[in-house]
Amino acid sequence: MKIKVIAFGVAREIFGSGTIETELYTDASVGTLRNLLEQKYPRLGQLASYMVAVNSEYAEPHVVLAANDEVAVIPPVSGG
Amino acid sequence: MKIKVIAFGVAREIFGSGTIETELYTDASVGTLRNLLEQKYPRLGQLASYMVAVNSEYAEPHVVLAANDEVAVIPPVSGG
Amino acid sequence: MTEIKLTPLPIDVTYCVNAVMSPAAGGIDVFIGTVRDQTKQKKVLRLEFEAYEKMAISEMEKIAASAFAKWPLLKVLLHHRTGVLEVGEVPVVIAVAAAHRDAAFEACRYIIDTLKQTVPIWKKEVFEDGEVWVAAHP
Amino acid sequence: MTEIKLTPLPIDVTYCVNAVMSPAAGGIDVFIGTVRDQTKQKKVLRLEFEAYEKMAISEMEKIAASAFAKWPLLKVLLHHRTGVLEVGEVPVVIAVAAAHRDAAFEACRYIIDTLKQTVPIWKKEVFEDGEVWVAAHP
Repeated sequence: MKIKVIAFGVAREIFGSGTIETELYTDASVGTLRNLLEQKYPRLGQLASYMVAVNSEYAEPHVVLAANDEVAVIPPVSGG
Repeated sequence: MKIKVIAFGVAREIFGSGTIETELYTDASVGTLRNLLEQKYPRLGQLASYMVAVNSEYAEPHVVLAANDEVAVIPPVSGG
Repeated sequence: MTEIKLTPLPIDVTYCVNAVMSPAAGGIDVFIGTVRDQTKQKKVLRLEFEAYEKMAISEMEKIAASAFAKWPLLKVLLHHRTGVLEVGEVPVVIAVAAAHRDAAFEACRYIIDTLKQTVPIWKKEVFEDGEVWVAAHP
Repeated sequence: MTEIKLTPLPIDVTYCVNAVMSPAAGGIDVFIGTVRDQTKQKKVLRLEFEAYEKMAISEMEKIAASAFAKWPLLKVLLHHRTGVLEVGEVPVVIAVAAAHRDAAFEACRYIIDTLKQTVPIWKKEVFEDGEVWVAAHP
């Protein structure tokens, strides 16, 4: 399945775009997506940390993805 | 010596005036003044507490009074 | 910078905030006291504030100086009302600016807590059936 | 009552204070973030804030709900800026009204501390010789 991933802040700059598409097998997990993104964009793995959000909720690596999920890469937040 | 005592809040109401004058022997202390006032105005001794200020500074009972001091009776404060 | 004021006129909260703004500040904490419509389930009509003005100002100055000694602060403002205040009005505003928010929060809290213990200002609560000097009696 | 806003326009601090005023309130604590002119001794020209808007709002709503669950509060307001902010401008205002000041202070502090940990908003510091996403790198 194709998963659209949106990215913010430094992650947007690392991806070179606010949205990328990536191909994942059906029922792939957030953890799988993380590994795949870190392989494709090594600078992502060098951040202090980052989270993945699925449909606007922080998602642990075990969470399973579906084709229409809104998936976002959340680098360390720094609001306020 | 004559000491002028100013009073605020509930103490002003107990004295029936914002300023009273009282006769004290020379070199009398704040403690002596407190005893005298409590005898004359028993409701003063029934307050939760009260302080005496001499020239705008809180004064412990041992502080010695002079004729021109500005002496104030400070019932429990409740600003803010 | 310390700004202290005891005033019979309404406190201008916007002025207070602007007065402590600074390019070196990262955080400002502002405490605004407001007159509650009740105390211990009893309806409050209004409050009446009385101050020993000269000493109240010197005690407020001591509190500000002590806050500057305890925390790295940029600006401190204390404005306190006197006179008759209706429900919803503002008896006190404390504004503290610091480079970092920890200091601003802690100092602001310290200042209002200490003000309530040491500054010679008194309030009388006026109810429908009487009035009482707050904290006067055990 | 909770009011949450993410906005590219300047935050109106006076509006924020008035929005949480209430006859039942005894104390209001307001935290105002301001853009500092330096960070780690380096001169800051401006900040650029970016937000994952939908999620930022839902995370701010969660924080407010959690503050209401932890303390007896009357009103909570969170306004956060996006876009380019110059030194002295206000990225965030948090205003909390409660019957008693302890709850207002503690909840306000909790809200800003938690916002800085969980809300998907990012700031880039722009210096004379470059720029950096705050907290991005170890």
